[in-house]
Amino acid sequence: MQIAGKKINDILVVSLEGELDHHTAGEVREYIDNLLEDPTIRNLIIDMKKLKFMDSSGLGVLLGRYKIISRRGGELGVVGINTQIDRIFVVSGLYKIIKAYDDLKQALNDTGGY
Amino acid sequence: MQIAGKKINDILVVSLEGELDHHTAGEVREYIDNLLEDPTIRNLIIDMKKLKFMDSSGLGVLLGRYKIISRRGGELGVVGINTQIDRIFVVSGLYKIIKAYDDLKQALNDTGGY
Amino acid sequence: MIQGGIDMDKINEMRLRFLSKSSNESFARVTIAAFASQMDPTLGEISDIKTAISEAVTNAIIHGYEDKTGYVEVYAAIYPNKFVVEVSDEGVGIDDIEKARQPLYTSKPELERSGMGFTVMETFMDELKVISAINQGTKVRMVKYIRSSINKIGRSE
Amino acid sequence: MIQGGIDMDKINEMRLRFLSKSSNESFARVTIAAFASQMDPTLGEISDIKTAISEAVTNAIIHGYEDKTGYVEVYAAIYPNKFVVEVSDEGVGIDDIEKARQPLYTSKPELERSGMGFTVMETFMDELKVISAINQGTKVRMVKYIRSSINKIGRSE
Ligand SMILES: Nc1ncnc2c1ncn2[C@@H]1O[C@H](COP(=O)(O)OP(=O)(O)O)[C@@H](O)[C@H]1O
Ligand SMILES: Nc1ncnc2c1ncn2[C@@H]1O[C@H](COP(=O)(O)OP(=O)(O)O)[C@@H](O)[C@H]1O
Repeated sequence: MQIAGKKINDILVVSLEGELDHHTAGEVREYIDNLLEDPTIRNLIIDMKKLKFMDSSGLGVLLGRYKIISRRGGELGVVGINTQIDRIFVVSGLYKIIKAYDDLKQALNDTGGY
Repeated sequence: MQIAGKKINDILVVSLEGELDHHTAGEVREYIDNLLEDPTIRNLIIDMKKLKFMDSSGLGVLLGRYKIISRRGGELGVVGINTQIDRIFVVSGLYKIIKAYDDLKQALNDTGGY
Repeated sequence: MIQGGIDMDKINEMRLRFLSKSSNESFARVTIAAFASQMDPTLGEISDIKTAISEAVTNAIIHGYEDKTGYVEVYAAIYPNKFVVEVSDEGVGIDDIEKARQPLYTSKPELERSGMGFTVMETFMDELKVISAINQGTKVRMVKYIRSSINKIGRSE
Repeated sequence: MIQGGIDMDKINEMRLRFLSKSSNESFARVTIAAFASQMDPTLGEISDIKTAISEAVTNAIIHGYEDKTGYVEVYAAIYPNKFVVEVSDEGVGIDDIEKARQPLYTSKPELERSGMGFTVMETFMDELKVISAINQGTKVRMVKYIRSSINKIGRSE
Protein backbone atom coordinates (compact mmCIF):
# COMPACT_ATOMS: atom_id res chain seq x y z
CA MET A 1 0.00 0.00 0.00
CA GLN A 2 1.39 3.41 -0.99
CA ILE A 3 -0.09 6.47 0.69
CA ALA A 4 0.53 10.13 -0.02
CA GLY A 5 -1.08 13.21 1.53
CA LYS A 6 -1.19 16.93 0.86
CA LYS A 7 -3.09 19.84 2.33
CA ILE A 8 -4.90 22.31 0.09
CA ASN A 9 -6.50 25.13 2.14
CA ASP A 10 -8.64 23.29 4.71
CA ILE A 11 -8.80 20.13 2.64
CA LEU A 12 -6.61 17.07 3.20
CA VAL A 13 -6.12 15.04 0.02
CA VAL A 14 -4.91 11.48 0.55
CA SER A 15 -3.99 9.23 -2.41
CA LEU A 16 -4.05 5.47 -2.03
CA GLU A 17 -2.29 3.01 -4.30
CA GLY A 18 -2.65 -0.74 -3.89
CA GLU A 19 -5.31 -2.80 -2.12
CA LEU A 20 -7.24 -1.65 0.93
CA ASP A 21 -8.11 -4.68 3.06
CA HIS A 22 -7.77 -5.59 6.73
CA HIS A 23 -4.01 -6.09 6.26
CA THR A 24 -3.45 -2.54 5.00
CA ALA A 25 -6.31 -0.79 6.86
CA GLY A 26 -4.17 -0.06 9.91
CA GLU A 27 -1.48 1.89 8.08
CA VAL A 28 -4.04 3.90 6.10
CA ARG A 29 -5.96 4.77 9.26
CA GLU A 30 -2.80 5.80 11.11
CA TYR A 31 -1.51 7.83 8.22
CA ILE A 32 -4.72 9.82 7.84
CA ASP A 33 -5.40 10.28 11.56
CA ASN A 34 -1.88 11.56 12.01
CA LEU A 35 -2.46 14.30 9.45
CA LEU A 36 -5.93 15.01 10.83
CA GLU A 37 -4.33 16.13 14.08
CA ASP A 38 -3.91 19.43 12.26
CA PRO A 39 -7.08 21.22 13.51
CA THR A 40 -7.22 23.54 10.49
CA ILE A 41 -8.22 20.59 8.29
CA ARG A 42 -11.99 20.44 7.84
CA ASN A 43 -12.50 18.30 4.75
CA LEU A 44 -11.03 15.04 3.50
CA ILE A 45 -10.76 13.81 -0.07
CA ILE A 46 -9.47 10.32 -0.72
CA ASP A 47 -8.07 9.76 -4.19
CA MET A 48 -8.71 6.13 -5.14
CA LYS A 49 -7.68 6.29 -8.80
CA LYS A 50 -4.82 3.86 -8.12
CA LEU A 51 -6.66 1.77 -5.54
CA LYS A 52 -7.24 -1.58 -7.21
CA PHE A 53 -9.26 -3.31 -4.51
CA MET A 54 -11.25 -2.53 -1.40
CA ASP A 55 -13.39 -4.75 0.84
CA SER A 56 -15.52 -4.09 3.91
CA SER A 57 -12.40 -3.47 6.01
CA GLY A 58 -11.98 -0.42 3.79
CA LEU A 59 -15.55 0.60 4.56
CA GLY A 60 -14.61 0.61 8.23
CA VAL A 61 -11.68 2.93 7.52
CA LEU A 62 -13.87 5.31 5.49
CA LEU A 63 -16.67 5.34 8.07
CA GLY A 64 -14.20 6.03 10.88
CA ARG A 65 -12.70 9.03 9.00
CA TYR A 66 -16.20 10.18 8.06
CA LYS A 67 -17.06 10.40 11.77
CA ILE A 68 -14.00 12.54 12.57
CA ILE A 69 -14.60 14.85 9.63
CA SER A 70 -18.32 15.34 10.24
CA ARG A 71 -17.62 16.22 13.87
CA ARG A 72 -15.65 19.14 12.42
CA GLY A 73 -18.54 20.04 10.12
CA GLY A 74 -16.56 18.98 7.07
CA GLU A 75 -17.13 16.62 4.18
CA LEU A 76 -15.59 13.36 3.00
CA GLY A 77 -15.23 12.84 -0.73
CA VAL A 78 -13.70 10.09 -2.85
CA VAL A 79 -12.21 10.33 -6.32
CA GLY A 80 -11.84 7.80 -9.13
CA ILE A 81 -13.29 4.61 -7.68
CA ASN A 82 -13.31 1.56 -9.96
CA THR A 83 -16.17 -0.87 -10.62
CA GLN A 84 -15.22 -3.27 -7.82
CA ILE A 85 -15.13 -0.50 -5.24
CA ASP A 86 -18.31 1.04 -6.64
CA ARG A 87 -20.10 -2.26 -5.93
CA ILE A 88 -18.93 -2.09 -2.30
CA PHE A 89 -20.13 1.51 -2.03
CA VAL A 90 -23.56 0.59 -3.44
CA VAL A 91 -24.05 -2.43 -1.18
CA SER A 92 -23.12 -0.47 1.92
CA GLY A 93 -25.06 2.67 1.11
CA LEU A 94 -21.87 4.68 1.44
CA TYR A 95 -22.90 7.02 -1.37
CA LYS A 96 -25.49 8.46 1.01
CA ILE A 97 -22.79 10.06 3.15
CA ILE A 98 -19.69 10.17 0.99
CA LYS A 99 -19.60 12.10 -2.27
CA ALA A 100 -17.88 10.49 -5.25
CA TYR A 101 -16.12 12.48 -7.97
CA ASP A 102 -14.56 11.54 -11.27
CA ASP A 103 -11.48 13.66 -10.79
CA LEU A 104 -9.68 15.56 -8.11
CA LYS A 105 -10.30 19.00 -9.63
CA GLN A 106 -14.03 18.50 -9.48
CA ALA A 107 -13.75 17.20 -5.92
CA LEU A 108 -11.70 20.20 -4.79
CA ASN A 109 -14.09 22.63 -6.48
CA ASP A 110 -17.06 21.08 -4.81
CA THR A 111 -15.62 20.48 -1.36
CA GLY A 112 -16.01 23.21 1.19
CA GLY A 113 -17.47 25.49 -1.44
CA TYR A 114 -14.34 26.33 -3.46
CA MET B 1 -2.03 -19.84 -25.56
CA GLN B 2 -2.40 -17.93 -28.80
CA ILE B 3 -0.60 -19.25 -31.87
CA ALA B 4 -0.23 -17.68 -35.30
CA GLY B 5 1.73 -18.89 -38.31
CA LYS B 6 2.79 -17.51 -41.69
CA LYS B 7 5.00 -18.76 -44.48
CA ILE B 8 7.70 -16.54 -45.97
CA ASN B 9 9.50 -18.28 -48.87
CA ASP B 10 10.67 -21.58 -47.35
CA ILE B 11 10.48 -20.28 -43.79
CA LEU B 12 7.60 -20.94 -41.41
CA VAL B 13 7.23 -18.22 -38.79
CA VAL B 14 5.17 -19.18 -35.74
CA SER B 15 4.30 -16.61 -33.05
CA LEU B 16 3.45 -17.76 -29.54
CA GLU B 17 1.60 -15.68 -26.95
CA GLY B 18 1.02 -16.90 -23.40
CA GLU B 19 2.78 -19.61 -21.41
CA LEU B 20 4.35 -22.73 -22.90
CA ASP B 21 4.11 -25.56 -20.39
CA HIS B 22 2.93 -29.18 -20.47
CA HIS B 23 -0.70 -27.97 -20.57
CA THR B 24 -0.21 -25.93 -23.74
CA ALA B 25 2.60 -27.99 -25.35
CA GLY B 26 0.16 -30.27 -27.17
CA GLU B 27 -1.63 -27.52 -29.08
CA VAL B 28 1.63 -25.80 -30.03
CA ARG B 29 3.08 -29.07 -31.30
CA GLU B 30 -0.04 -29.92 -33.30
CA TYR B 31 -0.30 -26.45 -34.76
CA ILE B 32 3.30 -26.41 -35.97
CA ASP B 33 3.40 -30.01 -37.21
CA ASN B 34 0.24 -29.40 -39.18
CA LEU B 35 1.87 -26.53 -41.05
CA LEU B 36 5.10 -28.48 -41.43
CA GLU B 37 3.24 -30.98 -43.60
CA ASP B 38 3.92 -28.48 -46.37
CA PRO B 39 7.14 -30.03 -47.79
CA THR B 40 8.34 -26.72 -49.25
CA ILE B 41 9.03 -25.44 -45.72
CA ARG B 42 12.68 -25.90 -44.80
CA ASN B 43 13.23 -23.50 -41.90
CA LEU B 44 11.30 -22.65 -38.76
CA ILE B 45 11.40 -19.42 -36.75
CA ILE B 46 9.50 -19.24 -33.49
CA ASP B 47 8.64 -15.71 -32.37
CA MET B 48 8.59 -15.70 -28.55
CA LYS B 49 8.30 -11.94 -28.00
CA LYS B 50 4.90 -12.44 -26.38
CA LEU B 51 5.72 -15.74 -24.68
CA LYS B 52 5.80 -14.97 -20.97
CA PHE B 53 6.87 -18.33 -19.61
CA MET B 54 8.40 -21.60 -20.76
CA ASP B 55 9.55 -24.65 -18.83
CA SER B 56 11.20 -27.93 -19.82
CA SER B 57 7.97 -29.10 -21.48
CA GLY B 58 8.64 -26.29 -23.93
CA LEU B 59 12.17 -27.61 -24.44
CA GLY B 60 10.60 -30.90 -25.52
CA VAL B 61 8.45 -29.08 -28.08
CA LEU B 62 11.46 -27.16 -29.46
CA LEU B 63 13.69 -30.24 -29.62
CA GLY B 64 10.96 -32.22 -31.42
CA ARG B 65 10.54 -29.48 -34.07
CA TYR B 66 14.32 -29.15 -34.33
CA LYS B 67 14.54 -32.83 -35.29
CA ILE B 68 11.95 -32.47 -38.05
CA ILE B 69 13.58 -29.33 -39.43
CA SER B 70 17.15 -30.65 -39.38
CA ARG B 71 16.03 -33.77 -41.24
CA ARG B 72 15.06 -31.35 -44.02
CA GLY B 73 18.43 -29.64 -43.79
CA GLY B 74 16.85 -26.48 -42.39
CA GLU B 75 17.39 -24.34 -39.33
CA LEU B 76 15.39 -23.54 -36.23
CA GLY B 77 15.58 -20.01 -34.85
CA VAL B 78 13.86 -18.20 -31.99
CA VAL B 79 13.11 -14.50 -31.63
CA GLY B 80 12.67 -12.26 -28.62
CA ILE B 81 13.08 -14.62 -25.66
CA ASN B 82 12.83 -13.07 -22.20
CA THR B 83 15.13 -13.57 -19.21
CA GLN B 84 13.19 -16.52 -17.78
CA ILE B 85 13.26 -18.39 -21.08
CA ASP B 86 16.91 -17.46 -21.61
CA ARG B 87 17.73 -19.21 -18.32
CA ILE B 88 16.02 -22.38 -19.59
CA PHE B 89 17.94 -22.17 -22.87
CA VAL B 90 21.24 -21.80 -21.03
CA VAL B 91 20.63 -24.68 -18.62
CA SER B 92 19.62 -27.02 -21.42
CA GLY B 93 22.36 -26.05 -23.86
CA LEU B 94 19.69 -25.23 -26.43
CA TYR B 95 21.71 -22.31 -27.78
CA LYS B 96 24.10 -24.87 -29.27
CA ILE B 97 21.49 -25.98 -31.81
CA ILE B 98 18.92 -23.18 -31.93
CA LYS B 99 19.88 -19.67 -32.99
CA ALA B 100 18.39 -16.77 -31.04
CA TYR B 101 17.64 -13.38 -32.59
CA ASP B 102 16.53 -10.08 -31.15
CA ASP B 103 13.99 -9.40 -33.86
CA LEU B 104 12.22 -11.17 -36.67
CA LYS B 105 13.85 -9.16 -39.45
CA GLN B 106 17.29 -10.25 -38.33
CA ALA B 107 16.11 -13.84 -38.03
CA LEU B 108 14.62 -13.83 -41.53
CA ASN B 109 17.77 -12.26 -42.99
CA ASP B 110 19.95 -14.86 -41.38
CA THR B 111 17.81 -17.94 -41.94
CA GLY B 112 18.33 -19.89 -45.12
CA GLY B 113 20.67 -17.20 -46.40
CA TYR B 114 18.19 -14.42 -47.26
CA MET C 1 -5.63 -42.08 -6.89
CA ILE C 2 -9.22 -41.20 -7.58
CA GLN C 3 -11.26 -42.92 -10.23
CA GLY C 4 -14.50 -41.11 -10.87
CA GLY C 5 -16.16 -40.45 -7.53
CA ILE C 6 -19.68 -39.51 -6.55
CA ASP C 7 -19.53 -35.93 -7.68
CA MET C 8 -19.17 -36.69 -11.38
CA ASP C 9 -20.00 -33.13 -12.38
CA LYS C 10 -16.98 -31.65 -10.66
CA ILE C 11 -14.43 -30.43 -13.17
CA ASN C 12 -11.65 -29.33 -10.86
CA GLU C 13 -11.02 -28.73 -7.19
CA MET C 14 -8.40 -27.32 -4.84
CA ARG C 15 -7.81 -26.97 -1.12
CA LEU C 16 -5.60 -24.30 0.40
CA ARG C 17 -4.49 -24.10 4.02
CA PHE C 18 -2.57 -21.15 5.41
CA LEU C 19 -1.77 -19.37 8.66
CA SER C 20 -4.19 -16.74 9.97
CA LYS C 21 -1.89 -13.83 9.12
CA SER C 22 -3.29 -10.72 7.56
CA SER C 23 -0.64 -10.81 4.81
CA ASN C 24 -2.37 -13.97 3.56
CA GLU C 25 -5.60 -12.09 2.77
CA SER C 26 -4.35 -10.82 -0.57
CA PHE C 27 -2.63 -14.16 -1.19
CA ALA C 28 -5.96 -15.98 -0.76
CA ARG C 29 -7.67 -13.55 -3.15
CA VAL C 30 -5.03 -14.06 -5.84
CA THR C 31 -5.08 -17.84 -5.46
CA ILE C 32 -8.85 -18.24 -5.66
CA ALA C 33 -9.07 -15.79 -8.55
CA ALA C 34 -6.38 -17.72 -10.44
CA PHE C 35 -8.22 -20.99 -9.86
CA ALA C 36 -11.63 -19.55 -10.80
CA SER C 37 -10.16 -18.03 -13.95
CA GLN C 38 -10.13 -21.54 -15.46
CA MET C 39 -13.90 -21.06 -15.86
CA ASP C 40 -13.32 -18.06 -18.11
CA PRO C 41 -15.50 -15.82 -15.94
CA THR C 42 -16.09 -12.16 -16.71
CA LEU C 43 -13.98 -9.55 -14.95
CA GLY C 44 -17.03 -8.66 -12.86
CA GLU C 45 -17.54 -12.25 -11.77
CA ILE C 46 -13.88 -12.64 -10.79
CA SER C 47 -13.94 -9.41 -8.88
CA ASP C 48 -17.11 -10.45 -7.00
CA ILE C 49 -15.46 -13.75 -6.04
CA LYS C 50 -12.30 -11.95 -4.92
CA THR C 51 -14.25 -9.56 -2.70
CA ALA C 52 -16.35 -12.32 -1.12
CA ILE C 53 -13.24 -14.44 -0.43
CA SER C 54 -11.55 -11.46 1.13
CA GLU C 55 -14.45 -10.98 3.54
CA ALA C 56 -14.61 -14.63 4.59
CA VAL C 57 -10.84 -15.01 5.03
CA THR C 58 -10.58 -11.75 6.96
CA ASN C 59 -13.37 -12.88 9.28
CA ALA C 60 -11.60 -16.18 9.93
CA ILE C 61 -8.42 -14.30 10.79
CA ILE C 62 -9.79 -11.53 13.00
CA HIS C 63 -12.95 -13.03 14.46
CA GLY C 64 -12.23 -16.75 14.28
CA TYR C 65 -8.71 -16.66 15.68
CA GLU C 66 -8.66 -13.19 17.22
CA ASP C 67 -5.09 -12.66 18.43
CA LYS C 68 -4.07 -16.29 18.11
CA THR C 69 -2.59 -18.08 15.12
CA GLY C 70 -4.44 -20.94 13.49
CA TYR C 71 -5.07 -22.41 10.07
CA VAL C 72 -7.56 -21.03 7.60
CA GLU C 73 -8.70 -23.44 4.92
CA VAL C 74 -10.18 -22.52 1.57
CA TYR C 75 -11.76 -25.18 -0.61
CA ALA C 76 -12.89 -24.38 -4.14
CA ALA C 77 -14.53 -26.46 -6.84
CA ILE C 78 -15.41 -25.83 -10.45
CA TYR C 79 -18.63 -27.25 -11.87
CA PRO C 80 -19.93 -26.80 -15.42
CA ASN C 81 -21.94 -23.74 -14.45
CA LYS C 82 -20.94 -22.80 -10.94
CA PHE C 83 -18.03 -22.02 -8.68
CA VAL C 84 -18.19 -23.28 -5.09
CA VAL C 85 -15.92 -21.95 -2.40
CA GLU C 86 -15.73 -22.76 1.31
CA VAL C 87 -13.71 -20.86 3.90
CA SER C 88 -13.22 -22.60 7.25
CA ASP C 89 -11.51 -21.88 10.51
CA GLU C 90 -11.21 -23.78 13.78
CA GLY C 91 -11.66 -20.66 15.83
CA VAL C 92 -14.10 -19.33 18.41
CA GLY C 93 -17.24 -19.87 16.32
CA ILE C 94 -20.39 -17.77 16.09
CA ASP C 95 -23.04 -17.83 18.80
CA ASP C 96 -25.99 -16.28 16.96
CA ILE C 97 -25.50 -16.71 13.20
CA GLU C 98 -28.69 -14.84 12.29
CA LYS C 99 -27.62 -11.79 14.26
CA ALA C 100 -24.07 -11.99 12.88
CA ARG C 101 -25.37 -11.95 9.30
CA GLN C 102 -27.35 -8.75 9.78
CA PRO C 103 -26.02 -5.70 7.92
CA LEU C 104 -23.95 -3.41 10.16
CA TYR C 105 -23.76 -5.91 13.01
CA THR C 106 -20.23 -6.33 14.31
CA SER C 107 -18.87 -7.70 17.55
CA LYS C 108 -15.70 -5.64 17.12
CA PRO C 109 -16.71 -1.98 16.61
CA GLU C 110 -13.53 -1.00 18.49
CA LEU C 111 -11.55 -2.35 15.52
CA GLU C 112 -13.57 -0.13 13.16
CA ARG C 113 -15.22 -3.14 11.57
CA SER C 114 -18.14 -2.08 9.41
CA GLY C 115 -20.32 -5.10 10.05
CA MET C 116 -20.85 -5.42 6.29
CA GLY C 117 -18.79 -8.54 5.61
CA PHE C 118 -21.63 -11.05 5.44
CA THR C 119 -23.78 -8.57 3.51
CA VAL C 120 -21.05 -8.20 0.90
CA MET C 121 -20.66 -11.99 0.61
CA GLU C 122 -24.42 -12.39 0.25
CA THR C 123 -24.72 -9.67 -2.39
CA PHE C 124 -21.68 -10.61 -4.44
CA MET C 125 -22.30 -14.36 -4.48
CA ASP C 126 -25.44 -16.29 -5.41
CA GLU C 127 -25.60 -18.51 -2.34
CA LEU C 128 -24.23 -18.14 1.18
CA LYS C 129 -24.39 -20.72 3.96
CA VAL C 130 -22.79 -20.24 7.37
CA ILE C 131 -22.13 -23.22 9.62
CA SER C 132 -20.64 -22.52 13.03
CA ALA C 133 -20.44 -23.78 16.58
CA ILE C 134 -18.95 -22.11 19.64
CA ASN C 135 -15.27 -23.09 20.02
CA GLN C 136 -15.46 -25.42 17.06
CA GLY C 137 -15.00 -22.96 14.28
CA THR C 138 -16.89 -21.57 11.33
CA LYS C 139 -17.41 -22.65 7.74
CA VAL C 140 -18.76 -20.25 5.13
CA ARG C 141 -19.92 -21.85 1.89
CA MET C 142 -20.54 -19.66 -1.13
CA VAL C 143 -21.71 -20.42 -4.65
CA LYS C 144 -21.43 -18.24 -7.73
CA TYR C 145 -23.12 -19.20 -10.98
CA ILE C 146 -20.82 -18.48 -13.88
CA ARG C 147 -22.84 -17.95 -16.99
CA SER C 148 -19.96 -17.90 -19.40
CA SER C 149 -18.33 -21.18 -18.52
CA ILE C 150 -20.57 -23.93 -19.81
CA ASN C 151 -19.14 -24.28 -23.29
CA LYS C 152 -15.69 -23.02 -22.58
CA ILE C 153 -14.35 -25.45 -19.99
CA GLY C 154 -14.22 -28.45 -22.29
CA ARG C 155 -12.11 -26.52 -24.75
CA SER C 156 -9.31 -25.63 -22.38
CA GLU C 157 -8.78 -29.09 -20.91
CA MET D 1 -4.85 -23.05 17.27
CA ILE D 2 -1.10 -23.01 17.21
CA GLN D 3 0.97 -21.28 19.84
CA GLY D 4 4.58 -21.07 18.86
CA GLY D 5 5.67 -24.52 17.72
CA ILE D 6 9.07 -26.08 17.23
CA ASP D 7 9.95 -24.22 14.06
CA MET D 8 10.07 -20.77 15.64
CA ASP D 9 11.83 -19.27 12.65
CA LYS D 10 8.96 -19.96 10.27
CA ILE D 11 7.25 -16.74 9.27
CA ASN D 12 4.43 -18.09 7.15
CA GLU D 13 3.30 -21.33 5.56
CA MET D 14 0.68 -22.69 3.18
CA ARG D 15 -0.45 -26.02 1.84
CA LEU D 16 -2.26 -26.43 -1.48
CA ARG D 17 -3.91 -29.59 -2.75
CA PHE D 18 -5.33 -29.89 -6.26
CA LEU D 19 -6.27 -32.44 -8.89
CA SER D 20 -3.61 -33.69 -11.28
CA LYS D 21 -4.99 -31.80 -14.26
CA SER D 22 -2.67 -29.97 -16.59
CA SER D 23 -4.74 -26.79 -16.32
CA ASN D 24 -3.57 -26.63 -12.68
CA GLU D 25 0.08 -26.22 -13.70
CA SER D 26 -0.23 -22.50 -14.32
CA PHE D 27 -2.52 -22.20 -11.29
CA ALA D 28 0.19 -23.72 -9.07
CA ARG D 29 2.80 -21.34 -10.49
CA VAL D 30 0.64 -18.28 -9.82
CA THR D 31 -0.23 -19.43 -6.29
CA ILE D 32 3.32 -20.17 -5.19
CA ALA D 33 4.60 -16.97 -6.78
CA ALA D 34 1.92 -14.96 -4.97
CA PHE D 35 2.85 -16.58 -1.66
CA ALA D 36 6.61 -16.17 -2.18
CA SER D 37 6.11 -12.51 -3.13
CA GLN D 38 5.57 -11.78 0.57
CA MET D 39 9.35 -12.15 0.89
CA ASP D 40 9.87 -9.28 -1.52
CA PRO D 41 12.09 -11.39 -3.78
CA THR D 42 13.62 -10.06 -6.98
CA LEU D 43 11.86 -10.73 -10.29
CA GLY D 44 14.61 -13.22 -11.08
CA GLU D 45 14.10 -15.11 -7.83
CA ILE D 46 10.32 -15.29 -8.36
CA SER D 47 10.77 -16.47 -11.91
CA ASP D 48 13.22 -19.19 -10.79
CA ILE D 49 10.72 -20.40 -8.19
CA LYS D 50 7.90 -20.39 -10.75
CA THR D 51 9.91 -22.46 -13.22
CA ALA D 52 11.02 -24.99 -10.60
CA ILE D 53 7.44 -25.39 -9.30
CA SER D 54 6.22 -25.87 -12.84
CA GLU D 55 8.67 -28.73 -13.36
CA ALA D 56 7.81 -30.51 -10.11
CA VAL D 57 4.04 -30.15 -10.54
CA THR D 58 4.17 -31.27 -14.17
CA ASN D 59 6.18 -34.34 -13.15
CA ALA D 60 3.63 -35.24 -10.48
CA ILE D 61 0.84 -34.95 -13.06
CA ILE D 62 2.40 -36.81 -16.00
CA HIS D 63 4.83 -39.21 -14.35
CA GLY D 64 3.32 -39.65 -10.88
CA TYR D 65 -0.27 -40.16 -11.95
CA GLU D 66 0.19 -40.92 -15.66
CA ASP D 67 -3.34 -41.15 -17.08
CA LYS D 68 -5.08 -41.35 -13.72
CA THR D 69 -6.36 -38.53 -11.54
CA GLY D 70 -4.93 -37.96 -8.09
CA TYR D 71 -4.04 -35.14 -5.76
CA VAL D 72 -0.91 -33.06 -6.02
CA GLU D 73 0.12 -31.27 -2.86
CA VAL D 74 2.33 -28.22 -2.65
CA TYR D 75 3.63 -27.04 0.71
CA ALA D 76 5.53 -23.77 1.02
CA ALA D 77 7.11 -21.99 3.95
CA ILE D 78 8.73 -18.63 4.40
CA TYR D 79 11.76 -18.28 6.68
CA PRO D 80 13.75 -15.10 7.36
CA ASN D 81 16.19 -15.85 4.56
CA LYS D 82 14.81 -18.81 2.62
CA PHE D 83 11.80 -20.14 0.80
CA VAL D 84 11.03 -23.84 1.15
CA VAL D 85 8.65 -25.64 -1.18
CA GLU D 86 7.63 -29.29 -1.36
CA VAL D 87 5.66 -30.90 -4.16
CA SER D 88 4.20 -34.34 -3.42
CA ASP D 89 2.13 -36.93 -5.22
CA GLU D 90 0.84 -40.35 -4.24
CA GLY D 91 1.61 -41.78 -7.65
CA VAL D 92 3.80 -44.52 -9.10
CA GLY D 93 7.04 -43.35 -7.51
CA ILE D 94 10.57 -43.40 -8.90
CA ASP D 95 12.60 -46.61 -9.03
CA ASP D 96 16.13 -45.20 -9.52
CA ILE D 97 16.25 -41.60 -8.30
CA GLU D 98 19.87 -41.07 -9.27
CA LYS D 99 19.19 -42.08 -12.85
CA ALA D 100 15.99 -40.00 -12.96
CA ARG D 101 17.88 -36.88 -11.89
CA GLN D 102 20.41 -37.13 -14.70
CA PRO D 103 20.16 -34.46 -17.39
CA LEU D 104 18.29 -35.64 -20.49
CA TYR D 105 17.04 -38.84 -18.85
CA THR D 106 13.33 -39.34 -19.39
CA SER D 107 11.14 -42.41 -19.11
CA LYS D 108 8.67 -40.87 -21.55
CA PRO D 109 10.52 -39.88 -24.73
CA GLU D 110 7.38 -40.75 -26.70
CA LEU D 111 5.70 -37.74 -25.04
CA GLU D 112 8.57 -35.51 -26.22
CA ARG D 113 9.77 -34.97 -22.65
CA SER D 114 13.16 -33.34 -22.62
CA GLY D 115 14.46 -35.06 -19.49
CA MET D 116 15.58 -31.66 -18.18
CA GLY D 117 13.01 -31.19 -15.41
CA PHE D 118 15.20 -32.18 -12.47
CA THR D 119 18.17 -30.33 -13.97
CA VAL D 120 16.09 -27.15 -14.18
CA MET D 121 14.92 -27.56 -10.56
CA GLU D 122 18.49 -28.14 -9.42
CA THR D 123 19.87 -25.14 -11.30
CA PHE D 124 17.09 -22.70 -10.45
CA MET D 125 16.86 -23.55 -6.75
CA ASP D 126 19.60 -23.75 -4.13
CA GLU D 127 18.70 -27.18 -2.74
CA LEU D 128 16.83 -30.15 -4.19
CA LYS D 129 15.90 -33.35 -2.40
CA VAL D 130 13.87 -36.14 -3.98
CA ILE D 131 12.17 -38.76 -1.81
CA SER D 132 10.30 -41.51 -3.59
CA ALA D 133 9.18 -45.12 -3.29
CA ILE D 134 7.58 -47.35 -5.90
CA ASN D 135 3.77 -47.09 -5.71
CA GLN D 136 3.97 -44.78 -2.73
CA GLY D 137 4.59 -41.52 -4.48
CA THR D 138 7.21 -38.86 -4.75
CA LYS D 139 8.11 -35.77 -2.75
CA VAL D 140 10.40 -33.10 -4.13
CA ARG D 141 11.75 -30.59 -1.62
CA MET D 142 13.38 -27.42 -2.85
CA VAL D 143 14.95 -24.48 -1.05
CA LYS D 144 15.72 -21.05 -2.42
CA TYR D 145 17.71 -18.53 -0.40
CA ILE D 146 16.19 -15.09 -0.79
CA ARG D 147 18.81 -12.48 -0.18
CA SER D 148 16.50 -9.51 -0.16
CA SER D 149 14.03 -10.64 2.45
CA ILE D 150 15.76 -10.47 5.80
CA ASN D 151 14.93 -6.93 6.73
CA LYS D 152 11.77 -6.54 4.72
CA ILE D 153 9.48 -9.19 6.16
CA GLY D 154 9.05 -7.57 9.54
CA ARG D 155 7.88 -4.36 7.92
CA SER D 156 4.98 -5.84 5.99
CA GLU D 157 3.47 -7.82 8.87
N1 LIG E 1 -15.13 -16.77 11.13
C1 LIG E 1 -15.77 -16.18 12.16
N2 LIG E 1 -15.55 -16.62 13.43
C2 LIG E 1 -16.18 -16.03 14.47
N3 LIG E 1 -17.05 -15.01 14.35
C3 LIG E 1 -17.32 -14.55 13.11
C4 LIG E 1 -16.70 -15.09 11.97
N4 LIG E 1 -17.16 -14.44 10.89
C5 LIG E 1 -18.03 -13.52 11.35
N5 LIG E 1 -18.14 -13.57 12.68
C6 LIG E 1 -19.01 -12.73 13.53
O1 LIG E 1 -20.00 -12.13 12.70
C7 LIG E 1 -19.95 -10.70 12.83
C8 LIG E 1 -20.36 -10.04 11.54
O2 LIG E 1 -19.41 -10.32 10.54
P1 LIG E 1 -19.28 -9.35 9.29
O3 LIG E 1 -20.62 -9.14 8.69
O4 LIG E 1 -18.23 -9.89 8.37
O5 LIG E 1 -18.80 -7.96 9.90
P2 LIG E 1 -17.41 -7.50 10.55
O6 LIG E 1 -16.33 -8.43 10.11
O7 LIG E 1 -17.21 -6.15 10.00
O8 LIG E 1 -17.60 -7.54 12.02
C9 LIG E 1 -18.54 -10.42 13.29
O9 LIG E 1 -18.44 -9.18 13.92
C10 LIG E 1 -18.24 -11.60 14.20
O10 LIG E 1 -18.81 -11.41 15.47
N1 LIG F 1 6.66 -37.28 -9.58
C1 LIG F 1 7.22 -38.31 -10.28
N2 LIG F 1 6.69 -39.54 -10.22
C2 LIG F 1 7.24 -40.56 -10.92
N3 LIG F 1 8.33 -40.43 -11.70
C3 LIG F 1 8.91 -39.22 -11.80
C4 LIG F 1 8.39 -38.10 -11.09
N4 LIG F 1 9.17 -37.04 -11.39
C5 LIG F 1 10.13 -37.48 -12.22
N5 LIG F 1 9.99 -38.80 -12.47
C6 LIG F 1 10.87 -39.64 -13.32
O1 LIG F 1 12.09 -38.95 -13.52
C7 LIG F 1 12.34 -38.77 -14.90
C8 LIG F 1 13.10 -37.49 -15.15
O2 LIG F 1 12.31 -36.37 -14.80
P1 LIG F 1 12.63 -34.98 -15.44
O3 LIG F 1 14.06 -34.65 -15.26
O4 LIG F 1 11.66 -33.99 -14.89
O5 LIG F 1 12.39 -35.15 -17.01
P2 LIG F 1 11.03 -35.37 -17.85
O6 LIG F 1 9.86 -34.90 -17.04
O7 LIG F 1 11.25 -34.53 -19.06
O8 LIG F 1 10.94 -36.82 -18.15
C9 LIG F 1 10.98 -38.82 -15.55
O9 LIG F 1 11.03 -39.16 -16.91
C10 LIG F 1 10.28 -39.89 -14.70
O10 LIG F 1 10.62 -41.17 -15.10
